[in-house]
Amino acid sequence: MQKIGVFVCHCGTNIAATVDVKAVAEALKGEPGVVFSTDYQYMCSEAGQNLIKNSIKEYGLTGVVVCSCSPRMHEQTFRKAAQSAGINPYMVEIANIREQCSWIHKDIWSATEKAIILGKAAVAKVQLNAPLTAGESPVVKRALVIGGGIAGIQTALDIAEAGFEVDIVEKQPTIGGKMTQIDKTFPTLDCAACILTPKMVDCAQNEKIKIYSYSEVADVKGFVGNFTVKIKKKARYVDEDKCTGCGICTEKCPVKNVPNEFNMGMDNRRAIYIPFAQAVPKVATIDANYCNMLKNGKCGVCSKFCTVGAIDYKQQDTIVEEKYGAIVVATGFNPIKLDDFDEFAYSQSKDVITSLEFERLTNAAGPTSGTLLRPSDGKHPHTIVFVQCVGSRDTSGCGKTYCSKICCMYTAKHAMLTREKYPDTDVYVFYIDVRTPGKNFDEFYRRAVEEYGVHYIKGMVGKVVPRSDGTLMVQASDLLSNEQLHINADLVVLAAAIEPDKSARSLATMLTASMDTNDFFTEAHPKLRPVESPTAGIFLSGVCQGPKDIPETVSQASAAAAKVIGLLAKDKLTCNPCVAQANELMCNGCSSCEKVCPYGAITYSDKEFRMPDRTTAIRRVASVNEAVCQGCGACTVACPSGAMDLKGFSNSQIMAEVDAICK
Amino acid sequence: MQVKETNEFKPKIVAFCCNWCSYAGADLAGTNRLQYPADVKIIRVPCSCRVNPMFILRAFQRGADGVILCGCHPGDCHYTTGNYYTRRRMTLLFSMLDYLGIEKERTRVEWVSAAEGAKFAATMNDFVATVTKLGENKRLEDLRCKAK
Amino acid sequence: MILSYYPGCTLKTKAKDLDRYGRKSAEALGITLEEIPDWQCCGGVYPIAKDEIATKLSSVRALAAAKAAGQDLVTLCSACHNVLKQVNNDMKTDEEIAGKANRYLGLSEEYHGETNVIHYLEMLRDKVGFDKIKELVKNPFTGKKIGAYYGCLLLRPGKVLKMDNPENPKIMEDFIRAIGGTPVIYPMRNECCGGYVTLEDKALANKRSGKVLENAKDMGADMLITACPLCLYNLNKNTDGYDVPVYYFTELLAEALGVKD
Amino acid sequence: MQKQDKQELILRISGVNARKCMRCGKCSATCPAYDEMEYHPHQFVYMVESGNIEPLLSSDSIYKCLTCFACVERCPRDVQPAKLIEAVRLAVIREQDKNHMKKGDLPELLDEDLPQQAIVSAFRKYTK
Repeated sequence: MQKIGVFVCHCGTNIAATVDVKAVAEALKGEPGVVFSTDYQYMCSEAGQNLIKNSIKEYGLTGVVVCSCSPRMHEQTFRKAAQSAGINPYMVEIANIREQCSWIHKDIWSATEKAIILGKAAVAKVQLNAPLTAGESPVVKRALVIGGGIAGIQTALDIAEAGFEVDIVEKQPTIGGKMTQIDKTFPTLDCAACILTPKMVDCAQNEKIKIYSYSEVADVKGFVGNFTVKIKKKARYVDEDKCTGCGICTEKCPVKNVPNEFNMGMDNRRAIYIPFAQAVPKVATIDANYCNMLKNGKCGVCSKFCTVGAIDYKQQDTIVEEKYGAIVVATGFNPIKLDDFDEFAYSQSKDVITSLEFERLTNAAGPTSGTLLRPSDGKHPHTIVFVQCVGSRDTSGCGKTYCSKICCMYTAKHAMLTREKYPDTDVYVFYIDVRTPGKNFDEFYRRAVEEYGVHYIKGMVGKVVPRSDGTLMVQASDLLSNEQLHINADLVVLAAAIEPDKSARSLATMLTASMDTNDFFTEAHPKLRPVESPTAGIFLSGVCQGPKDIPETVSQASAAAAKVIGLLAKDKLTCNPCVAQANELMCNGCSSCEKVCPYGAITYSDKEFRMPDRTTAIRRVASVNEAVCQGCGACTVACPSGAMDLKGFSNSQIMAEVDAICK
Repeated sequence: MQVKETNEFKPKIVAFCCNWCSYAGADLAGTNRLQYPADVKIIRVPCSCRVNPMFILRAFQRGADGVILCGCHPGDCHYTTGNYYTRRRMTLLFSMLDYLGIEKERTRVEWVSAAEGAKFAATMNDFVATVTKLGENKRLEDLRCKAK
Repeated sequence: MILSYYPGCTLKTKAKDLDRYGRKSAEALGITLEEIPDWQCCGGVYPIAKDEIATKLSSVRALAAAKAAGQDLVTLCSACHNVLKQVNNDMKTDEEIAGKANRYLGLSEEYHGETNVIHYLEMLRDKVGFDKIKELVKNPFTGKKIGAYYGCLLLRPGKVLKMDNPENPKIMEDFIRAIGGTPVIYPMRNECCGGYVTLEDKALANKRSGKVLENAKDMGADMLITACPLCLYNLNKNTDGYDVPVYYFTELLAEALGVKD
Repeated sequence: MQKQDKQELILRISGVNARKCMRCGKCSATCPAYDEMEYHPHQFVYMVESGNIEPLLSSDSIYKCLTCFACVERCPRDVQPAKLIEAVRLAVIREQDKNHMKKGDLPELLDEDLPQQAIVSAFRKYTK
């Protein structure tokens, strides 16, 4: 039996005006276990806390009930007071007789009666409280960033800046991501490469940052503060340490017909290649699907020309295992495939292109060296039609239900740049809505219309008909003039919806991080914890969490870094002690709890048990990782044998409260 | 302390509120001084999914006239998916209770966010009125528990 | 292989060629088409409205007959194909329509969309295989530039008919390759010819067919093939100046297989 | 019939939820009979949604729709405008003596190549 002290607070007149506090203190005296009961004007004041501390010592209390304001207000205060008086802080329970009693009832009699019942319920619960100790787990002071686009780069740089080690895993041969393919950035029109490549170089030169390029995450184990990650370094058949990036191999390689993904397949590269001049690391990679030497052992040209002997045709995939305290997901996006939108003739005409392809056509490092030329015949287009929302806001099943957010702005950028560089070109933009919420965004769009004379037409394109003379007949609606238009265009640019990178889903499974129906990672709280996954220790950066432009991505990347730094700065993590606990003797190994756990905190293992007849038996039983469990209690209800219980909110405690209320 | 007429029926109502949304919503109702009957007594749980059907059966066994569960709105659960479990479990439990003679109106699941103090008060007012109309719950009540 | 066959009214009258060559070719490909007994006209257009029951019944009868025979139901006319597939889908997915239709018909066994309806082209693709047809071709259309005209009834609504990608189909192009021809892909191949509106608005049909022919000609087609008697009619009526003859695809198939009389 | 009843009738016959429309105009952009129509597919959707049915009932546009389903196939919101147009047409021709085509009109329209399919289709579309 506990020795319980009850402390009823007046809260000035906040409680005392509608609850007869003395009557409450008096009534609770008779409850089982209560050895002391009193009231006081302000229990949270220094004097009030001292009253609790002194009473604990004087009466040898083992449990404390404070009838006061909401536990959300002062539970911590009273727990600390109790702890300083030498009892376990989790032996304190609060009866909320202010927010949930005195403030909402006018009638003293019924308010007092209710306050007594709430007090009794708290006493009944405290009877069954057990001292809890918050566990601690060490923090590995190293972070992993998955994805080396602008989001991952910014996060890594910020974490390194704070003095922590950070690794970037990038599946492509170089870091940089989609931003390397972009020509200019809205709304300021500065060149993407000019602002991105210095950051890439910073990553390479920062001794706190290690880049695993051409690598993928293969396995993740562990929990916040202590993840063990297996990284697969794909064979690039070139020794990264020896290769100087001179590029001679990429000039001599006889296989010249490999579609160049960096230029969206609009030109070719060799079988051994460096994606682009500013690649980081600047190391060649052999594409095993095309290399003659790797396919049939006949060639070896690159190896002959390499002056440092970096080529290694026998290289194998290797697995590296590393430990991390925090993981940042920055897996980014891709434009959707346009197979289901062939009314726009994307697969029927080379001159129907996506916006990302348009970026390459206007980029100085692109296939046309920055001159805007039609992919089909290399001529200047004189009429260009931009189509917005191709596959965005689409509930028909062909596209994505969400707004891709970036298309309105980049289309305005494309239209404006085209008109600036080629004033003789007619530019049409078909839009459903123009969405420009961002600093200087609407001004930018209006400039495209007002200063550059881009024709913005409210309506949609319904059909694109390529013709033998190379023109594209664009059939569209103009909703404001209520006309069907037929425009003879030379180039049609489709603003394809963006979707999370395909690797995200398998990664989410490895990380036990949750995703929405569109495969975007969900955040711990949509407003207040936007850069954290609900899974502790996993953080989100960039488009993997939802469509966003570069400024937003960079701010989120830095925010994620700040959260990581906050975590890594700790030597140890204090865990919430109110976590689930499995009674191994009752567990029947059914896995029901494991299935409902949103955090993957429950694992099963075979354990040896002494049976009553002195034999031993091996049974499969659940155990809860206290560092991962967040204490929701879903498992306690799912457990068919009643083996799972939640500390601090145990079955018996809650039922004791129910009994007290229903008495 | 003044003595009150106790002829009129006062239902016993147990409300389970999740710590993150609904308990905070109840606090907000208090902060805004929004009235609802004193018959409602709240038990704080970490998540609505912590509520074992056993607790609800226990409440009716001990003479509760109504039980209400409040959690975060679907999609807003602090633990991501807890309230979905609640929704499914309670749908099943309530239809079973209905079969046992505990009217569907005596049990309820409501989503109340931390910002919905007014909704919390309105929900409780409505629930108390509904249960009051139904009168005392005779089913499942175990008189042996009452005698103590 | 024996399959149930629904010819439809037009194939018994104005489009006898479509039917005749279709049957002959099937025979040459080792497929027996069994005409279902006492079939009635499907009505030409699918009754879209939710509350149209009576107009769907003739299709349901045909579908139920195929079910009784335990065979897939082949159609050749685009319109019949469209109507039968859509009605079948209703019977499968719309309980209200299926319930009413079944009560009305009082069949010995209720019908709920069990029959698999396929178009003749799907039969060629999925039951015979274009590769096999290629082997059996005796008179290939080598060097012929042939445009496939799908029209609307073969492909739309794509989610119900599930024949091919409704915006970039290839089944007829693959067919053309199988009989040795060179397919000409032109984007207007899945746009409407004017359909039944030709009856009262010749100008509209003329305009629509003209657009199709213009585009086909422009992209280099020497001839067009179609599976629809109405498309054939509309296009043929409006070939003036384009000089692109239009044929039933079965006629070309029969010729390629060497069974065209 | 009241304005609202008419709207409900059209929505019921068609089974279309006009509220899903996001006003992109792709239906009208893709419509092959656009120039022949007084009211265009997107207007059908909007006018039915706002209950403005009367002008549609008396417009010739309802006989111009080819039911080619291009608008249905390409609508990004799965609104299915062609079904709405069909429903409006049915609302007209289901009334007594409102058949759009009389049997007597027919001989004049026929020619010897015209397939039966066209005639049965037209009857289904224009008469009750």
